[in-house]
Amino acid sequence: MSSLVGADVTNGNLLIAASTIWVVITAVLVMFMQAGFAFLEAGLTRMKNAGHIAGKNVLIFAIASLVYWMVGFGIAFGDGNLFVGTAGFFPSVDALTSVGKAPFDWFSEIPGAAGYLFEVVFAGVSLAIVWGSMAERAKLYVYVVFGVIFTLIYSVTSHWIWSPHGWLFKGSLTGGVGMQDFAGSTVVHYQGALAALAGALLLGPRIGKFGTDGRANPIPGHNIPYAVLGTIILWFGWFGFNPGSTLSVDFGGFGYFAYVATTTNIAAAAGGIGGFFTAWIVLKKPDISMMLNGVLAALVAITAASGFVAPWAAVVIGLVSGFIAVVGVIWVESIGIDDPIGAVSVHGMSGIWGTLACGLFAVPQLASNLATGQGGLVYTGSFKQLWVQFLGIAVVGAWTFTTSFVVLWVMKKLWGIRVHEEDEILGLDVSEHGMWGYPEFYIPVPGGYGTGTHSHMLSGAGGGGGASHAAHAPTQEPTIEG
Amino acid sequence: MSSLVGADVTNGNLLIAASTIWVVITAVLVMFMQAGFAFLEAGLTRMKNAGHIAGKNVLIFAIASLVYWMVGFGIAFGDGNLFVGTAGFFPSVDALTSVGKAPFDWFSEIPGAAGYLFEVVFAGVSLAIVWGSMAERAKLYVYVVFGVIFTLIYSVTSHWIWSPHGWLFKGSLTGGVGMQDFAGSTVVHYQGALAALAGALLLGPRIGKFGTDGRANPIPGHNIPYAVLGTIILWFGWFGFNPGSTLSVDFGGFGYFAYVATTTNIAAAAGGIGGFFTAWIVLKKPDISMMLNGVLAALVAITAASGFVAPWAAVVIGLVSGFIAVVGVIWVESIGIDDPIGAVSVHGMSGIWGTLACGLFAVPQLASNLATGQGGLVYTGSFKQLWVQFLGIAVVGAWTFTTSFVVLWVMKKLWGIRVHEEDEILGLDVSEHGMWGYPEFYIPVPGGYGTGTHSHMLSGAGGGGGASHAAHAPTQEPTIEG
Amino acid sequence: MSSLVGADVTNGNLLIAASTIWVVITAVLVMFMQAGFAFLEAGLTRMKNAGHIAGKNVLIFAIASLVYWMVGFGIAFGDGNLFVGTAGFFPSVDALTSVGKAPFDWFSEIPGAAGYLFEVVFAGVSLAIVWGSMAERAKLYVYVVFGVIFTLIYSVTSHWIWSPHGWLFKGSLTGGVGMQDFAGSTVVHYQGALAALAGALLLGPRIGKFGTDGRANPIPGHNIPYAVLGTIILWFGWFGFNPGSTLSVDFGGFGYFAYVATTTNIAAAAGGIGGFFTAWIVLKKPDISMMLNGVLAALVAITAASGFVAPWAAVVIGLVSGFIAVVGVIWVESIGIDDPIGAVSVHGMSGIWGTLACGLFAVPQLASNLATGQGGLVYTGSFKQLWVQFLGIAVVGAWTFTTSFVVLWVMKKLWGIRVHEEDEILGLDVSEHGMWGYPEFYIPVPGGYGTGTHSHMLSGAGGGGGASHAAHAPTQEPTIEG
Amino acid sequence: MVKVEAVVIRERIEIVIDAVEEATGHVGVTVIEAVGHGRQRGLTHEYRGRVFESRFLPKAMLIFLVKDEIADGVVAAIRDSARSGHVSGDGLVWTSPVGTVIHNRTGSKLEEVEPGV
Amino acid sequence: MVKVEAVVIRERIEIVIDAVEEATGHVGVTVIEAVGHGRQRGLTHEYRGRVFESRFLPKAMLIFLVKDEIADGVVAAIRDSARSGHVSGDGLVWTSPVGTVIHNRTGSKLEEVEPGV
Amino acid sequence: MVKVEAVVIRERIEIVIDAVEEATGHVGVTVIEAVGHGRQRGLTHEYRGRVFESRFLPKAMLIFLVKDEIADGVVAAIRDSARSGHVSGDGLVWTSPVGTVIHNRTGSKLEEVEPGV
Ligand SMILES: Nc1ncnc2c1ncn2[C@@H]1O[C@H](COP(=O)(O)OP(=O)(O)O)[C@@H](O)[C@H]1O
Ligand SMILES: Nc1ncnc2c1ncn2[C@@H]1O[C@H](COP(=O)(O)OP(=O)(O)O)[C@@H](O)[C@H]1O
Ligand SMILES: Nc1ncnc2c1ncn2[C@@H]1O[C@H](COP(=O)(O)OP(=O)(O)O)[C@@H](O)[C@H]1O
Repeated sequence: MSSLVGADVTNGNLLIAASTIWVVITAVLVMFMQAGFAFLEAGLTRMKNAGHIAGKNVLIFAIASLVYWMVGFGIAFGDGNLFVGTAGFFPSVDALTSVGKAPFDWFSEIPGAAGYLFEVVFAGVSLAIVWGSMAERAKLYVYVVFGVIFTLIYSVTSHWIWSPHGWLFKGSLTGGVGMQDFAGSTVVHYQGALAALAGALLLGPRIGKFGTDGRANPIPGHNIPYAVLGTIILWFGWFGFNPGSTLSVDFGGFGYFAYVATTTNIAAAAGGIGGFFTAWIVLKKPDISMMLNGVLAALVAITAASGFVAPWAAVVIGLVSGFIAVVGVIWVESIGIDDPIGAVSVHGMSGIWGTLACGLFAVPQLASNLATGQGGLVYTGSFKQLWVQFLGIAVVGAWTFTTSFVVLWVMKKLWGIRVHEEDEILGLDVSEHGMWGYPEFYIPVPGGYGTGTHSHMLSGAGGGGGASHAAHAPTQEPTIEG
Repeated sequence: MSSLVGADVTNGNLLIAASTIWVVITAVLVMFMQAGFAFLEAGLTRMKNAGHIAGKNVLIFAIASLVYWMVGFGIAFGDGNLFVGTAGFFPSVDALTSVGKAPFDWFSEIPGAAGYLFEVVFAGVSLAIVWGSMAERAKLYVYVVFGVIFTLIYSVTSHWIWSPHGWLFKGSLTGGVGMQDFAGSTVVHYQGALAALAGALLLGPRIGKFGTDGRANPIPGHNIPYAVLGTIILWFGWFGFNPGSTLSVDFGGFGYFAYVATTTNIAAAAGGIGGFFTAWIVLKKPDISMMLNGVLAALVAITAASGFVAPWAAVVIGLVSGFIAVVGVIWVESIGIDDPIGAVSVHGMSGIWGTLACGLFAVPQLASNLATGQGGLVYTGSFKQLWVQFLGIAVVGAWTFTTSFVVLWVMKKLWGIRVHEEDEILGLDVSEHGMWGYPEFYIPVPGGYGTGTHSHMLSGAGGGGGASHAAHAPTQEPTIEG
Repeated sequence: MSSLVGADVTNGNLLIAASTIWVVITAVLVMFMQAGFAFLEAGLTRMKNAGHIAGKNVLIFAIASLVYWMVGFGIAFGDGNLFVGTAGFFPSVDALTSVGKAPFDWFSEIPGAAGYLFEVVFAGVSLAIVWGSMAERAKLYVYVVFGVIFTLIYSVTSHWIWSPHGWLFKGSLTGGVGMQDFAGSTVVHYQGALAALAGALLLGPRIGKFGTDGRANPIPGHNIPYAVLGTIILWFGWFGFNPGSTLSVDFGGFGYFAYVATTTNIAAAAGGIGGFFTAWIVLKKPDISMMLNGVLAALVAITAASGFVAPWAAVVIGLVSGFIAVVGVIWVESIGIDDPIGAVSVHGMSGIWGTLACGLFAVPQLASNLATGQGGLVYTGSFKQLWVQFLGIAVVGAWTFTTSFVVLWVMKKLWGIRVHEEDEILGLDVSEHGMWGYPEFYIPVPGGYGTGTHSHMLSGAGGGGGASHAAHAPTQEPTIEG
Repeated sequence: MVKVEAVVIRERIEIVIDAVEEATGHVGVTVIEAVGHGRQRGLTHEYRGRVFESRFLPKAMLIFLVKDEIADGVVAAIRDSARSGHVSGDGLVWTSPVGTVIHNRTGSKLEEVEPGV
Repeated sequence: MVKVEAVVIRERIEIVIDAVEEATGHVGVTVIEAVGHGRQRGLTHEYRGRVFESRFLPKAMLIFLVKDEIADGVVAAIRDSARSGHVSGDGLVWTSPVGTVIHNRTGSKLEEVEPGV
Repeated sequence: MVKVEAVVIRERIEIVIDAVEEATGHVGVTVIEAVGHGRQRGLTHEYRGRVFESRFLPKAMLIFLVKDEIADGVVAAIRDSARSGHVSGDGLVWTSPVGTVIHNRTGSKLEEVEPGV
């Protein structure tokens, strides 16, 4: 073998190879989170919308993938100013295959393509979050149009916090102390939740969600096993989300990403336990969907903190998140907002909690290893990092909520964003897509049309020109009788 | 640590380690595509066949795995002549653990075992495609027998195109210009579709598919969320399929596989958009299953091209594939072929498109980096590569369709390949396997038999010898009362 | 690039990076097996318990994750004596980020965190197995309490066999010949099955499982596609389970893990074929769930053997496992034990078979490469290794079954471990969690409550304070009318 | 007693049952999922290139066994509460004669079983 | 009016409804999924080692409320079109008396509602 | 003939059918899934913070078309076998008159079809 090893098998190239393996694989895990969202959301909504809700995840990820290639990646990570990237649009073969070169020199140990891939799946996750709160009543075109626009809003924010040129990254307003958001509690989750909130407010609640006396009604989802599958897929994918955010195999130390994976897992576990027992105590029943929300809220919270905190802090972050998920869902509903999946509490409140938790619990040594911000309150006694985190939340909150709200408001005025009442009652599967998600529950015998003369066939693209046969005889034509 | 580092930790060995990680992980992602096919196919067919259709993917992957270990891998990648590998059957521990040694010297940076693993999952995918067009009516034994035979047919073709000894790889008839099929638009997808077409023709359409006047009827599948899950799993798995086909971490350059992953993702996204809007425009409704088919068709097409083309070309390839998927499905039906999942258009037509697209769009520099063929028409103005691609399609089409057709035709004559009419109406779950895929939809209370005297029990392997109890009293015996 | 390569990019650090990638990724694959168990088990049980059964996998993995971080990992892999680890409890940032240092010096090429992650997912799998036999009748608290205790029991055993300090690892009683259990046929699967058996015995069979005459009744599960999905996910995850157990990229040789993956795949395939044909011959029908059990039984058996045996032996191990799965399920039922998922036969009997198979088929060269035990009977003619394997099984059987039985027995006496009869009939979804797993099958219109005055609302945490509206008018408040 | 059967749209199930109880005090109903076809146009479907009409729409069938004297009141309550205000599809209500109605648990005639039993 | 109820195999649903309309012009039916047990042998099942017979086979129940004068025609049309030509399992059709049939949307008697309303 | 309809808890389906056959020899039944609401309290549910009562519990509806002379026996067999011994929810059984019952396969009246046909 050794004779085959070319001169280019240097340690530098091996480092690129290992880092690229790591980043591509973790990107792929994050991409799979779309299946998690699809099944979590489909499971927690009604049967009549199941195909639509699951299917829209494919649609929005497709949209995000193209928009992000065209301009999003450049806005977010291309070289530029404090507020926006100004290079790297429609990246070419060269920009994507070279390592550590402008306009994507930030990615110093992986090719630009690996950077694109890792970052686009994050944009896709943020976009997936948006629709949780808008489920079961938004028009289909809204997914397309707002999907494009939100991808751009998102890219700007991620430039601020994650690009080396971004003002929150640099700590331009905070004496050089940068914001800590390891994998995006703020960038990805909180942002998604802000748009989700804007959407839920502008859409209004689903028909029947609030009674004639204004009190909230339960609208149970249709498939708890789907929600469980979705949650486990998301947990699985989060092992790409957080640990992959090292963007190399040596950021924080060789193999440090394993530590990030560990805090992630511990927090998620604590979140599940927290949600489970909070529900059991507060609601008298250990509601499975609340336990799942607890897991997800904890994963959201540890996202910012996973590289910065000690295991014990991961446990605290997780437990508190489990609590937040449960009471947050109840509180959001109590103020009259209809959020079918709980995106506002799980991704929004818990995203805020996780971002602030860095300011509380960041281990000084880890912050310094990662060269991002400084130690948190409990170690340093200083409120500095907490203030930076708070500032980031406030600014992102203002930016993303405002832009999302305005865009959706304009769309509402111009074209409407909510389906007609009868379509909502009938369900979006059949009204938007022409077919039930579970046809056999509504059409007694699918394909039971085959024996007549198609009086029910309104038209058909193409038709088959076979001759007429005796009525009621099943037809099996053409069979090659070889 | 450094004191622990043995002398064998050379750069050559680290290259093997990294390449083996990469190839094994991507192989595993491809293996998971079986779940994708299982759920895509089960979702797009009827409830009465769901267990059978999902379950057969486990069966056929098991068959492919054994046959490929026994002879397929040797035929495909063992050293041999222009047409077939003649070594490496029943590979031993040695053949599988050594790197870059005969008979599998082609795999120069990974052990033979990694080669087996990566290639067997591809054979499994090709075989999975076959059954999409034969769904809901083929006899169970056909899966077993044709599964074995198709694995052999497939192995021969992959020798031609992927083995360094193969005549299409070498460009024996084309002045040394080899065929470009990076990850198998032709080898895997088109081949599977050819056998699928042969099967659909010989089986004939499902009962009720074509009316007494010969026009086609819709036979909706039973679970669109399943189809969505299947599609996302396939997209996920495709990140193994294409990028893993570098078979090392340095083919095309260190980390070049990330670029392959990026073209794959962009094409898939464009395919989803293409399918979505084609359906919306042509069919008036944005049919979810058509959007899913668009994604898959694009993934099929970019499979050949992913290493060779620029991002813009990936967008074009994807959009066109989305269009092909939709009109292909309609056209296939219009000529009287019943292809429940759309395998002929998604894997066949789009496989052809992707293979030809290399001849159009291959970037000369990338072709030369990969040492396979040359630049495509739009860059070089030369039809050479397009001709090579066309030749490959023609030859593989002739070989695989003919052999598949003949084998299935002989089986049809000898034993029949289609279930009896009443079994087809009842569904294959209960007729072939003895149990519904969703028992509770057909048996009012499963396990509601437990209180009587088993007049319904026809027999039972084993039985439990407890004493008789008062009638109608639930029995909970034996409980250890410790 | 090369100018960017720091001095720390040594071969030693690259080895750590590659090994850590490998171990983290495979750990993540194993974590995903929880989704596999959730869907296998939910699919093979009844609709009324589906949410509970799927959801409990999230709960128990959360429990295992926390307990294992607190004490389990220290007990299992912390430095200690022959029987138990006595260091490494509540591991800190340091213990988790350093490589090859006490108390986790055993993990010489990966950080402690990677060790934790890889081992905790194994504990989670063992715990998941337990509940298969206890499904559809155990009280919810049992999952919590026994989950904690079993994690401890498990950790002790894994110290014996996998820690370099453990007495079975060292072969303290067998002249230094250590037990071969590459990835845990005994440690993970057989142990889980032992607790499962204890649970099944103490719970007694489900209502209706055995008729008034004592004969067994079938209680079909509700969703065969779920069971298929679960099985493919498990097969997929097993590519983490076995190959990841090299714990580095060079154990057994650089890239040797690819060989382990290959024996795993071949055995699984043979198991599927074995189960399929055994069912077809013995039961007259190729029962899909039995084929799935065959795959899983083979994966269980090859777990111990995957690093030690030749491909032909993997085929034999798999075929025999497929046979064991089918006849084991029937036999367990015939002696009056109700094991809904077949855990006792699939994980228990096949776990024993796989462990013993090492003693039969271990290739001397591979055993010596792995520095564990020696060659098996067929190669050496010596019964030595077989005896060591047998001893391990006997001791683990005694320890795990006894402790599990005693703990569950005490719980039964103190608080009861089985739900009330009416709760079991109604189903655990609604009785334990307050909501059906598939609400729309039982509540005609979920959310159909929204138009009245909530006479059905017993209480609600929070309520929304909107004003009263005309009766029967759907309310959509508050909508921001911007 | 009299059997009152009704086919209504599913969203009206709760409202109809409430209305019956409010109007007549009657408690006791059996609900069955159904699909129906009537004057109301079915749904235009599209599936993989085929555009077709399914005549069936989701409905529910309600069965009330009621005392003779309240039968008319039950029918009227259903008729009025089933009306959704939409253009079509509100279904039917009708009565049928029945023989003795037996209450399985007590073995008595249903009309003799006290509400609180 | 008369209530005509039929139990038929599911594949025949559309054919039976078409036949009724063709023969009598009647439109209006409610369809319910059912399983049935009759002269027809059930299915032999196998599940994890147990071989047993389920007596139940999938059927559909159709309910037609029709005018008295076409009742016989409806029954005849169902009887003939429900016949599948298979050896068994084609089910039953029967009539029952009903009281007034009310059309919920209009509140009128069903027989007085014009088809196009 | 007479139509005997019963609403029973789902776990009793097989037992009731067996009891009818044993007591009267009658074979032939159609089973429909239903949910019911009666004297029995519904279930307290909890979903994402809302605690509420669903009045509906799973039941099955059984339809037997039987010869006049065995109708009473069928009703009695159902009544007794449907009783679960639990505190509530065992449902009802009642009879209704029917016109001619036609056996689709043979086209004859049902009572004239020989069991073994
Ligand atoms: N003649 C009938 N027999 C049985 N069911 C009927 C009949 N007419 C209507 N229905 C049921 O009532 C439902 C609503 O009837 P439809 O005629 O659509 O109401 P509308 O006149 O308000 O549009 C139908 O879907 C069907 O279930
Ligand atoms: N006496 C009966 N009461 C109620 N339903 C019946 C009765 N007899 C038959 N059925 C229904 O009709 C279906 C077909 O009846 P079956 O006797 O199997 O028909 P065939 O005589 O054509 O084989 C049964 O599955 C059942 O649903
Ligand atoms: N008056 C009625 N009309 C229609 N169905 C009824 C009526 N009363 C009871 N039922 C049905 O019978 C089931 C059991 O009745 P219930 O009153 O709960 O029985 P029990 O008195 O034994 O508690 C109900 O769920 C419902 O399906």
